[in-house]
Amino acid sequence: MTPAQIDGLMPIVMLMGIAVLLFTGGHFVSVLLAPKKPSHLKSTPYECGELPVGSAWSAFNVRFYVVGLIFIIFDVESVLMFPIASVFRELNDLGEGLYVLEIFLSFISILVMGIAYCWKKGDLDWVKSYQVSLKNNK
Amino acid sequence: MNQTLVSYLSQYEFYDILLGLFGMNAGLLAFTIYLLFTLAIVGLCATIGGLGTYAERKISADIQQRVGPNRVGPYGILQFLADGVKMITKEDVMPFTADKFLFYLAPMLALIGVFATLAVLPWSSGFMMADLNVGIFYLIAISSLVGVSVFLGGYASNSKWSMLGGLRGASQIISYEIPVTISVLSITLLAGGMSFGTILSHQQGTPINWFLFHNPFAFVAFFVYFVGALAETNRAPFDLPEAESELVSGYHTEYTGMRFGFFALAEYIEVFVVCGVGAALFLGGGNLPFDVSIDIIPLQLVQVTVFLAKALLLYYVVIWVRWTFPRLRVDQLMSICWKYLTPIAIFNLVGNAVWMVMFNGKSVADLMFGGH
Amino acid sequence: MFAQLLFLMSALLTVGCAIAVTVTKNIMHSCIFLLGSLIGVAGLYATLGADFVAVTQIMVYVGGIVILMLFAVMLTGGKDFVSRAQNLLGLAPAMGNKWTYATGLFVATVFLLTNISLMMNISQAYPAKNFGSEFPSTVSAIGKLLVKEHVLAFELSSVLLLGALVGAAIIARPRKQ
Amino acid sequence: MMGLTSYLVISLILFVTGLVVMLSRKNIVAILLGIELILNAAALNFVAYSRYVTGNLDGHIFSLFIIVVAAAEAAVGLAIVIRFFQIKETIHIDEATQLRN
Repeated sequence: MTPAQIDGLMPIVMLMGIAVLLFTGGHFVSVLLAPKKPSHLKSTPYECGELPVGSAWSAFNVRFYVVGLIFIIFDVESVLMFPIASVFRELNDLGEGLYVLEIFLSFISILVMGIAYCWKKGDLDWVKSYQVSLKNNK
Repeated sequence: MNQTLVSYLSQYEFYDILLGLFGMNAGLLAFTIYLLFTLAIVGLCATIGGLGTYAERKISADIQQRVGPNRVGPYGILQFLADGVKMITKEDVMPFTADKFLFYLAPMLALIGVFATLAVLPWSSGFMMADLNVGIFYLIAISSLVGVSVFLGGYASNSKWSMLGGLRGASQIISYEIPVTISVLSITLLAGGMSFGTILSHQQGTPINWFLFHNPFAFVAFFVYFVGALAETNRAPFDLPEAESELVSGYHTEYTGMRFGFFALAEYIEVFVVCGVGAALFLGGGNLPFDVSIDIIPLQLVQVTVFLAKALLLYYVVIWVRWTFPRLRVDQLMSICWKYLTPIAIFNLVGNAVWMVMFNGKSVADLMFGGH
Repeated sequence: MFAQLLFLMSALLTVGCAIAVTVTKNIMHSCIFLLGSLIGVAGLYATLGADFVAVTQIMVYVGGIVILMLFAVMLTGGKDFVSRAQNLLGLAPAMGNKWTYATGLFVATVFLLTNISLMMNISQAYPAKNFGSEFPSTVSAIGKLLVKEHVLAFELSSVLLLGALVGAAIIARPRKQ
Repeated sequence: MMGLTSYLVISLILFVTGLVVMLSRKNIVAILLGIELILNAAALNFVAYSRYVTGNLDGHIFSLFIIVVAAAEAAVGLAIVIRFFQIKETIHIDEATQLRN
């Protein structure tokens, strides 16, 4: 990008600024207009009328992390594939399509090996609940 | 960057007149033009988002043979304004156990992430605010802020329903980002570039030139994209993060008044954005079905109309799907993403790459009718 | 003009959020400030003309690493977010006694002086006016570099990611007992 | 204002804050957070030098791979943290005293 082209990023910054202004502005108007009658019971966390027991911030199942893990690896691989995909047509017109296809396919095949492994090991199954027993693990 | 709004407008005569008015200060003029257009687009998208809520209720009423909102304005069309006023005047309740900083921040992050995607949306061949080199890639990247905001919204409330909804929502949004990204990758491969200008320039002319009909793999990629986009915007049948029957209201259970309104606004605008991106990537965007050699402003407005028509058609399908299909279970949700959509998307990507090499980048129509 | 403004905003976001990461006691807030800092770095990349790297930064960090960190914080028993013990003047979480701080201060001063002298040299050699060469389109250039010169690194990175996926899945997967 | 030096100063501040986070925290996730800051400082330096000194795109490629490696590092590092928590029920770094249990 040339310095002149950086000016083209102006709308992005503006839109982000508008989002912040809209949020603060709406909040300000709401503070002015809305009634304010706080009570202790009103500001308890909603649990269908029962008083909540304990905090919601407790340890969760590790399945969520495994999903995030598979996601981030795929995310990074797709990031690396984007520039190759953008030049694919150009290089194909130059007659180097087969060479780029080889690189592309070997890259994807390694990616597929990763998902095949996780599939086989059951990381993609949600229901097969992992019985995490902390006491037994010690 | 191929082209910006200002560089597009600078080919017209009135640009020079405006430049004279601004004392030859091109930077100030660019700032003014961008500011006007961003405000216009935010206004337009907020209206579309607001009308989206109205359309949702009206269409659902139609499907379920009810009447739907019909009191405010003609046919109840001003219902969304009434809803907005109601939300502003509602009391702001925050759980005393909540993480106050993150509780404020979460809706703002959602709003920032969604608004920032509007900058690259291709309204027409000329009216693109910024036709970045990395256009579609940027759009996917910045919209992942919504995932963070969903998680934070659930976390900060410190309520069990919210926490479960937030965790579910975040894991669903990030999971379905993969099939969407790989489908978009297929289109990048076919177009030979990530900017919307490049993608649209390959789809000019009759609908047979759309990427939807480029080859069988691209045809399937569209459906993978559409299903993934439904899930990424938490729309039914993938609305598990806010499943009313199990999680009360999911990650925004504790949100009231204005902050809830901003979450809803962000969600409805995001649905419009993914529909617009689907229209631009697969359905030819604002391209007109006949050859347009003269480039005048009214023709651009016609293109904007065509783009909006395609995007809103997809928007209608999204709402239609919502009121037709039952909600999925969590295990079905995950297995659909990782065992069906992602392998199909990867297969499509490989198929597209092989197709490009085998037929030298020609589409089915080119092969049949001998075009190009 | 806008480039300077963008630089200033990104730099303030980066530095401010980075300092906030160090002084925040709540680990969840630290993660969010890290997010702000990373977005600021993406803005800095944009001012350097590296549009692809900037978007990659947002995609991988904001969409991936930060969410993974938030998950990890939640999974490691969300209660102990706030570190209470051993604060530095009640401002920032810290550990060690006064000798640790004295040694650290000394090392930091030496480090800072060395760096300042280095940077003075660099700023004389490469004045601020020098914009270097311009890259009209980094994406296609990076794509060509990745399939030509850096093809080995490209393929090896996929092996690295496969290894990371398999290894991390084995480690994180709960044992059946 | 925008010169090589200013980028280097920002990168230095990022590096130092990352180092401080790494050294002063006892929470393992926070230590990983510091590592991310340090990696970002390095990547920023690469891109800045590529713009002002070498004039080619090799610096971009370097920072791209730094980001890739950072992602892999975070994935494995956080997996270890979670496993550690499952065994010890804490993520205090001082508890990590054994190579095997």
